[in-house]
Formats: sequence, C-alpha cells, structure tokens
Amino acid sequence: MMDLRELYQDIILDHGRHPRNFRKIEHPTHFAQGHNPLCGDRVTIYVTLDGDRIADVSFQGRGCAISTAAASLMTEVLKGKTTAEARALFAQFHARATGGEPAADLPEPLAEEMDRLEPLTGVKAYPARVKCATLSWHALEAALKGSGEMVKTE
Amino acid sequence: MMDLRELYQDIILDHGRHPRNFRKIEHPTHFAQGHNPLCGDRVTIYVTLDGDRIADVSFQGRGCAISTAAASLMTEVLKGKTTAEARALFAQFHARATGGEPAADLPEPLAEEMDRLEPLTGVKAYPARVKCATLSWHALEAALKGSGEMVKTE
Amino acid sequence: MGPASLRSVYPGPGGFDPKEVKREFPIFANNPDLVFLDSAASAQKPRSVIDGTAEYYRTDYANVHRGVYRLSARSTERYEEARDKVRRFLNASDRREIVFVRNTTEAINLVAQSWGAAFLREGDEVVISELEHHSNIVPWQLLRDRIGIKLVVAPIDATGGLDLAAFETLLSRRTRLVAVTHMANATGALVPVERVVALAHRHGAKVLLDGSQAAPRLPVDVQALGCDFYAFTGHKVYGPTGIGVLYGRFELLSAMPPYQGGGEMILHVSFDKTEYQEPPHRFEAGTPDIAGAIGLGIALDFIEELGRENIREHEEALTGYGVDRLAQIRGLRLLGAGQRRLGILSFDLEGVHPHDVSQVLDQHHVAVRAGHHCAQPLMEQLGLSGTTRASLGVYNDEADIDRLAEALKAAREMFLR
Amino acid sequence: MGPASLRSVYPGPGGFDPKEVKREFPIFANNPDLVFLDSAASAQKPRSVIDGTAEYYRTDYANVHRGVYRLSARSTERYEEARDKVRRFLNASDRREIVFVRNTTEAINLVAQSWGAAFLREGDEVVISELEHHSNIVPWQLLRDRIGIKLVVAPIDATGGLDLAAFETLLSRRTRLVAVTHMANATGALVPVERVVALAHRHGAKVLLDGSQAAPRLPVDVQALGCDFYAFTGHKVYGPTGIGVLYGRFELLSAMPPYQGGGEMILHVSFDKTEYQEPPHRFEAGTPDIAGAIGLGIALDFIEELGRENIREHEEALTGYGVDRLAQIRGLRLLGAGQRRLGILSFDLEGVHPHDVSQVLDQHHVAVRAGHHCAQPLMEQLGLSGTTRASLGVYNDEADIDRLAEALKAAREMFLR
Ligand SMILES: Cc1ncc(COP(=O)(O)O)c(C=O)c1O
Ligand SMILES: Cc1ncc(COP(=O)(O)O)c(C=O)c1O
Repeated sequence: MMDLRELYQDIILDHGRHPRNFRKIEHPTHFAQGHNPLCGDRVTIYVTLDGDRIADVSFQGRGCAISTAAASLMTEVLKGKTTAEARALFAQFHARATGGEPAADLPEPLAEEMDRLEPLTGVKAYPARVKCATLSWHALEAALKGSGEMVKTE
Repeated sequence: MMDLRELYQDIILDHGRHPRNFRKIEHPTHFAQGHNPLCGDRVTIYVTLDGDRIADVSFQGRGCAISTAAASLMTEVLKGKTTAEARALFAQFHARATGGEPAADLPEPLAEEMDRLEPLTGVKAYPARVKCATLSWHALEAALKGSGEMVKTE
Repeated sequence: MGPASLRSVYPGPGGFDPKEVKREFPIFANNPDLVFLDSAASAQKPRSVIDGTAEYYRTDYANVHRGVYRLSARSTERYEEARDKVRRFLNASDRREIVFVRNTTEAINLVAQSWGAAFLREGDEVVISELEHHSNIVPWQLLRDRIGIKLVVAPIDATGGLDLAAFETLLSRRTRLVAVTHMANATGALVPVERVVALAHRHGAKVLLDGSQAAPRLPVDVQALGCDFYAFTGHKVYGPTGIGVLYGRFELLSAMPPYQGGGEMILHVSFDKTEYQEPPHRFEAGTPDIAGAIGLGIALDFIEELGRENIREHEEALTGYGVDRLAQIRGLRLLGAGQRRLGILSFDLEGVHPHDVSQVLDQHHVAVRAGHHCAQPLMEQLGLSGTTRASLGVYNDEADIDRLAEALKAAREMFLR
Repeated sequence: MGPASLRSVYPGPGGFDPKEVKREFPIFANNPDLVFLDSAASAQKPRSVIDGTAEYYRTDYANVHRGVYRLSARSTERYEEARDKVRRFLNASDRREIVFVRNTTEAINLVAQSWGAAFLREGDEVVISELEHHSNIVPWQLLRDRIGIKLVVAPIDATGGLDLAAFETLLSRRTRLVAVTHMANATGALVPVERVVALAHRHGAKVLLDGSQAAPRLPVDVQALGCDFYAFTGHKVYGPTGIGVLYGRFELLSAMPPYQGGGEMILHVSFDKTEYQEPPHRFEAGTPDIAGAIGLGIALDFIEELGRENIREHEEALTGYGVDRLAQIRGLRLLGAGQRRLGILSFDLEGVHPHDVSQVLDQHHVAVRAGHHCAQPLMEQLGLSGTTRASLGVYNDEADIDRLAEALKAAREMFLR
C-alpha cells in the first residue's frame, strides 16, 4: 500500500477542485456520455473537430476528485491534437494506469503531454479507481466514433 | 449402526422373496398407486370393501425387499379388519417405523397384529428406508379415501 | 469461549461485549487494524461458521436426498436440520415453507417468475417503494416486460421514511402484490411493515418483505408480521455466501409452478409429462448448496446465542452514538430515515465525493461503502449520485465509530483545504 | 505433501498413486473404513479446497465489485481470478464467456429461460437424447409449456450409446438447439460430442453440452469441441457445493436478455428503464457465491496439478479393472455404454433390488448409489426401475473395487439363498 498522497497528488487535488474546461459546448461536432456503474457517476464530453484536429474539447458531470481531474487534464492535453494523437495518448495512458506495458514509445511532443498525465497513473495501485481515471477517455473515444452515444468504462 | 440382520429379519426376507396376496383384484371397490420418488418404485394396492370391512386386499408392483415385505405383511394383517382398524394400525406402525411415540395403546386383537409388523420397524435406524416400509400403507390410505389416485410417501 | 458465555460475563449495551464477540471473527486477528463498517454489504463470519462448514466437508460430506448409505443419510439430515433452524429463526409454522436459494435476489426473482408469471395478468399492479434495493426493482421490471404488469412506486416522505398515507392511496383492487423492504439498505430506514401488511391485505394483495437488512438486526416473526413471502440472504446474517432463504406461506408455495427444472425437484419424469415434488423441494432444482445451508444454520445458532433482542439493543445504542458523533462533523449531512433507523449511517460530506471519502477512510483502515448502494432510484430522488455508508455488525463498538469520525475529519481536511 | 509431488514420486496407472491422493481428502481419515464409490453423485473435497475456502473467509472476505476499500478489492480480485481459472480449465478464449451459477441445473435453466425464451418460437425444435439427466430434460419441458417448442429425443442404440445415425435423421431446419450430455451419468457412456457438434452445426443448430460427468474426468476444450454452451457443476470436480459454471460463446451471451434481475447485473436502474451489464455480470444477479467460486478455482488447481490426462488414464484403467471384476459376479449385468465408458459402473444384480444391494454394501462401508440416477426416461427405456451404480474418483484404487465385489457377493448370498 503506497501513501495516499501518491494517488491524490497536488495537481489532482487542484484539478479536482477547480476543473478546467468544465462547460458545455453548445454545438459540438461530437459528444458522448460516460457512465461509471460502480458509483453511478456520469460525465459528458464535448468535442469540436476542425478536420482531423481537436479545436475544442470540454466536459461536464459529477465525479470524484480522480475522475474530475482526469477529465480536466485530458481536455487540457488534447486541445489542438489530431484524433490519431488523442488515440495514441489514450493507449499509452490506459496501459500505464492499469499497470500494463505501454505499447510503443510516443513521439517527443506527445511524450511530454504524457508526462502531464503521469500523476493520474497512481490509480494502478487501486484497481477500483482505474475506472475513475479512464472514464472521460472512454467517453471521448465513443464521442469520436459515433455521436451522442452512452459508454461505460470497461 | 445395528446389525443388518435386524433390518432384514428372516420374516422380511421370506415375504420379500415370496410375497403373499401379490395379485390384481379385477373389480376392486378401491385402489391406488404409490410411488417412491427416491427409487422410482411403484406399488398398486387393490381393496374390496364389504361395508366397512376389508373383504380382500392385494398388491402388485416392483419394489425392494423391504417394500415388498411391507406390502405383503400389510395385506395379511388387514384382511377382515374394518377401515378404522386399518387406520389405527397404520398410525401405530408409522409412529414406530419413524422412531416416534405411538399415539395410544391398541386394543388386544390389533396389538397382536402389530406384533406381526414389528420386524419392519427396524427401518427406523435407516431414515432413507422408512419410505420403503410405509409406501404400501400410504397407498392403502389413498385407496380408501378416493379411488385410483396416485400418492407418494411423505 | 463461545458467544453464549460472553453474554453472561460481559454485559454490554446489548447484553454482550462487542470486543469479546470480535474475537470470534478471525478476520480481525488477521487484519488487526481493520475497522469494518460495511456489514450491510456483507457481514464477516464467526469462527463457528467457518470451522463448522469445513468440518462438515471433512466428516459428513455426500450428496443429499438420494443416497441409501450412511454418509448420504447424515448429510441429508444435516441439510434438513438447517431448514428447521431457519424455520425457527423466522418462526414459520411449517418447515416446508422454507426454500433454500442463492441469495435475496434469487428469492425475489423466484416469486416474480413463478408466482408472478402464473398468477398475475396484464394490468395487475405490483407496488414497491422508493426505498428498494435493485433486487426488489429489477425482477418486477423483467416481469412487467414479460407479461405487462404495472409497477407502482410508493414515495418516501420528507423525513426519508415510507410515506404511509401516499402508500395507502396507491392500493386498489388492481393491487396484487406489495413488495417492500423491511429496512432500507441505503439509509437504514425501518419500514412499518405491520401497517403495510394490514393495508395490503385489506385490499386483497399479497405481501413480500425483503428482509436482507432486517434479518441480521431484529427478531423476525413471519406469523406475527402476517406477510406472505419473506426473503433474506445468508451472507448478511454472518453466514456463507451462496445461500439465501425464501419463506412462503405453504398454501401459496404449493400452488406455484416450478421455477427451475432438474434433479431433486421432480416426482417422476418422462419425456411427455413430469410430476413435481411438493414444496420446498419443487423449488430446489439440482444439487443444493448443502454446505452453504449447513453454514447458514450455524450462523443462525450464533445469532440466537447472542440473542436477537440483544443484537437489536446493541445496534440501537451504537447507531445512536454514531448519529451524535457524526453530527459533530462539519459539512456532514446524514440521510433521513423517517421515524427510526438501525445499524446504518448513510451520509454526504459536503464537497467531497463518496469515492474519495471512502478512499481516505480505507487509508485509515476504516472500511465503508461508497456509491449508490444498489438503490439508484432512491439516490436520484434524493438528488445525489451516491453517499458514503457506514454500517454496523455485532463486532463493532464505540471505538470503531470514533475511528470513523477521525478519518472523516482527515478526509475533509485533505479535500477542503 | 501436495499432489504435484505425488505425481512424480508414485507413478501409478494415471501417473499418480491414488493411495497418496486419498490422504489429501480428510473424509477418509475421519471414516477410515469408507470405500467411496459415489463420486458421480458428488465428489469428496481435498484439504486444499476445504482449508483454502476457510482461509479466504479468515483473511480476505468482503463483498465484491462495489467496494473501494482494500478488503473488497482483494475479494474481487480473488473472485475474478477464479473466473480466469475456469476459463483456462475449459480453454475458453475470453473470460467474459464464464458465468458463475449454482450448478449444472441452473446453467441449463439459464440457457432455456434466457436464450431459449428470447430466440426460440413455437414449433422450433430442441433435440436432446435418451441419455439425459433430468436437469437436461425438465428445463426444456418447462420451456415447451411456456412457448411451445417441440422436444425431440434422440434414441440410444442396442449397445447403450447414442445412436448417431438416428440422431442425424432427427436434425432439420427446425432444429435450433441440440442439448446433450458429454457423458451419461447413469451408465458412463461417452457421447461422441465432436460428431454431434459437427452434425448440429451443419443444420444451423446451436449446441449445449452437459459436462457434469465429463469435466471431472477428461480434458475439456470448448474451442476444440466447437460447442456453443458448456455446463458443469463444482461439487463433482472436487469443489464446494453451490457453485457451477455456464460457458457460452461471447457473441451468444451478449445477445441474451437477463435471467434474474437485481444487484451486480445492472449498469443503471430507474423505475422506467434499466440498462444491463455486459456478460458475464449480466447473468450474475445479486451477491454471488464468492467463496464457492474461489473454492472451485482451488479445486481446478488440484485437478490440473494431478494432470487431466493422468486422471483420465487412472479412471480408464480402474474402469477396465472394475468391468472385469464385476463380470465374475453371477447374475450381475453391467449396463451397456456404447463404444466407451468412463468412471461409472451401473448394473443390475438379478433378483436383488438396487436399494437392498446398496444397503448391504453400506454395511460393508461401500458407498454406492441405487435408483434411477435422475435418468428415469433412460431407466424406463431399459426396462428397469433403477440400477446400482458405482462411480470412481481420483482417490479410488483396485482395492476399492475388490471391496465392492466382495460386498456384492454378500448381498447376493443374503437375498438369493
Ligand atoms: C449428467 C448430469 N447432468 C446434470 C447433473 C446435475 O448436476 P447438479 O445437481 O449439480 O445441477 C448431473 C449430476 O447430478 C449429471 O450427472
Ligand atoms: C435491502 C436489500 N435487498 C436485497 C439485497 C440483495 O442481497 P443479495 O445480493 O444477497 O441478493 C440487499 C443487499 O445487497 C439489500 O440490502
């Protein structure tokens, strides 16, 4: 058992209390709702794509410190990225958050963004909380696939 | 655990091998089939009542030594008895075969008949076999109540 | 030292000393810092249940009901003796009214799928309440989708108890069944079930009570309650997982069609026609959880030895202490539970998500539950996505509540600095 | 000494010495004279299963899936790890294809009530065989009574095996499911299930195999078999009572509606509409038999350590010995089992009722089963009301068969003097 402060690092507590991009986009090109059956929390992700690039991304919903911080950091990191880059980041983040092997090295600029997500990978020591950290990413993935769909974490 | 010869006394082995009144009555006033779900065995009891008196009683069916001997002895004991006497005997026999307290003393002639049934009460040490010893009695009871019914042991 | 002697030597608020009782539960020796406040989800098991079940496998194990040999006869005897213990525990009048199932959930599904599908018609109404666990909601929704019954939901009042007046107005000639909880698992609210039964019966409706939370905490007497069905689950009465009980009045059970088909539940099978056993065997298809039933019987012995009135007093005293202690924590709002609550403290800590609360509590070795407690409709009605819930067992004492309160303060500090 | 080492130190006919294996089963230490020949009804439990389950309750117990705290996380991990063990045991490709149920009987009822009621229509045909246990007959009769499917029964041939030619003629476009046993519990007949699957699939029918008797005796590979559903029961694979397994291909399971409603199986509940979890959780309503699943996992470890090919060889050798030994007993007629039989010797002793046979055997401490073995239609087909059945486990050896033969002679003498 590690110290709880490794799970709740300051950056997480900060984003948990003061989430960034916590707003609705009125006319998103894509959106989806994510649902965590463990606690009943829901998060909605809004995306505006400009071609293949994420021009704007935001979220709304109720969640714990981890899931709120995860959504907040995700929106910060993704703005301006291509959908392919977003997927690569999620793959890497998912692997690290579940204690798995990251598939491949990320190219340099993405690797830096991954560093920003690093504090969230503390959940790997708390299996019940992995869902909290990945919920918004799953919702994003669903948003980019279809539109207006409901997803839950795996 | 008592010696098996207390369960399979000579009189039981004898009646098991050579059952008495093992035949069908062509035009019985009453009959019923008994069924032991444990082994799938069935026994049919035929009765001819003359007023309230059992003029004739017989049985047919497949069964183990205990159930065959029980049916055979029952038919021997019941011939000429009234239905009330038959019920009193069954109550007494049932109580003793299950290791319970006999309800009341039987009047002298019935008490003698009960002595003839005594060897069958060895089943009380073998709970799974109580049904074998009482099946034909349950069928008799059903026969006297209605006609042509199917019963199983409790 | 067994629980019987504990009672006389250490009279506590419930006539026994929870510290002594705790020694009967090996989990605490193996997790010395553990403050276990999640008994409403599942209770820990006393030594007698764990060891007694193991001993059964070591000495008497064989399949039941069909064997002539001694081991099988012994096994059958012990299984049926467990049924007698359950009969006494509920004060049912007839052992044939006790059906062994997996858990409360299965008990309720059995009633819905057997009694419900056979005796209810499109448009018939089943009344439940806003306090129900998913297990007493979803089976009725499945039945609604299958045969078109109407599901009517009785509301709670402002204090969080069942609104009896509103409940009464929902009853009519169309009401065929009232299925409500004896005690709400999300809030600890005790439901006035005697009144519910009287009102329902006045309208000719049958009554099913979900006793999951009440059975471990109160004396239960199904004859005095007058209910038609009563369900509870073994793992919450300090028994093993995998075993639960449906009580049903014999007259009802014997009119009900089978629920699952297979071995044990038949009288005679042919490809054309099959005859079924009488209750309870008709409803126990296949090899039952023999060891589970025996373990449940041992758990009920344990409860009876402590004394059910004693347990209620113990939980009442400790619940009162908990209510007072939590009232001192800033920003903590205890969920309402109507006139009476027992053994459950469900709360919202302002500004801190239940998940985060329980994570910090876990760091302090305090185990509580966070979330919707399988009562999402109630949570939505209360405007919450979930709560943090601390629930009591016979092994808890005031020190556990103190540890809870300390840990809650730490959580508040961490997230609300 | 654990079973792994037994195998290397005492290579017997099955690569292990049953006398050594027997020491792993406490029942024999507590009943020193016992010759247990009723494993087809239920197997005895090794020390590792009994102690491992008790240890779980002592150290890691808590409810699963919903707790944030460590104990609950540990419990969930162990429960889901048991699912992985079952996946490997059956060589399923995906852990989500493994549903925990109470026993084989429930597994088959689940398929009938969920898949059957949702996807079959009046007039659709389900093909079973004359070899089936009641558990693979009655669920289909209940479904027939509910929605009007037709139940088609494939006959046995003169040798007692499934008549494959006759079976083939029964298949048609109307055949939607073939549900047959992998091995007949009343006779030990092995069914050529690879052929059955191929023929059924050629007609577009799904296949359910009842693996109750095969799972403890043979390596089972559901991918190689190609079946759509496979069911087995924990208590016959040396595991606890109360737990069983339904394997279903993921594509089928994910299209199937829920079977029971309640906690654990839902994504979101409101009074109007409820969303269900994916398989397997959709089919595991309520608190599962957590300890049962963990105990089953330990039992499968035990089997794998002995080696499944070794077990098959052991049972084949001992079955052969038993066939020869029983052939020497006058008036004894062994029931036919087609091309191959495994682990089960079912016989008629001329002039002596099976009940009386097994009673005398019990006096000689030989435990066997007497009766219809929940296969009444087969018994009727064979013109018998029942048989005496001796069945083998990993702890049996030739001495047990010798004791059986001696006791049978005594029975003959007693009743046929
Ligand atoms: C072939 C077969 N099918 C089904 C069953 C039923 O198993 P259970 O009683 O565990 O459901 C058995 C055993 O009794 C069996 O041998
Ligand atoms: C009130 C109530 N009903 C039903 C249940 C379901 O019990 P189980 O999961 O054992 O079926 C529970 C517990 O989870 C409960 O608290």
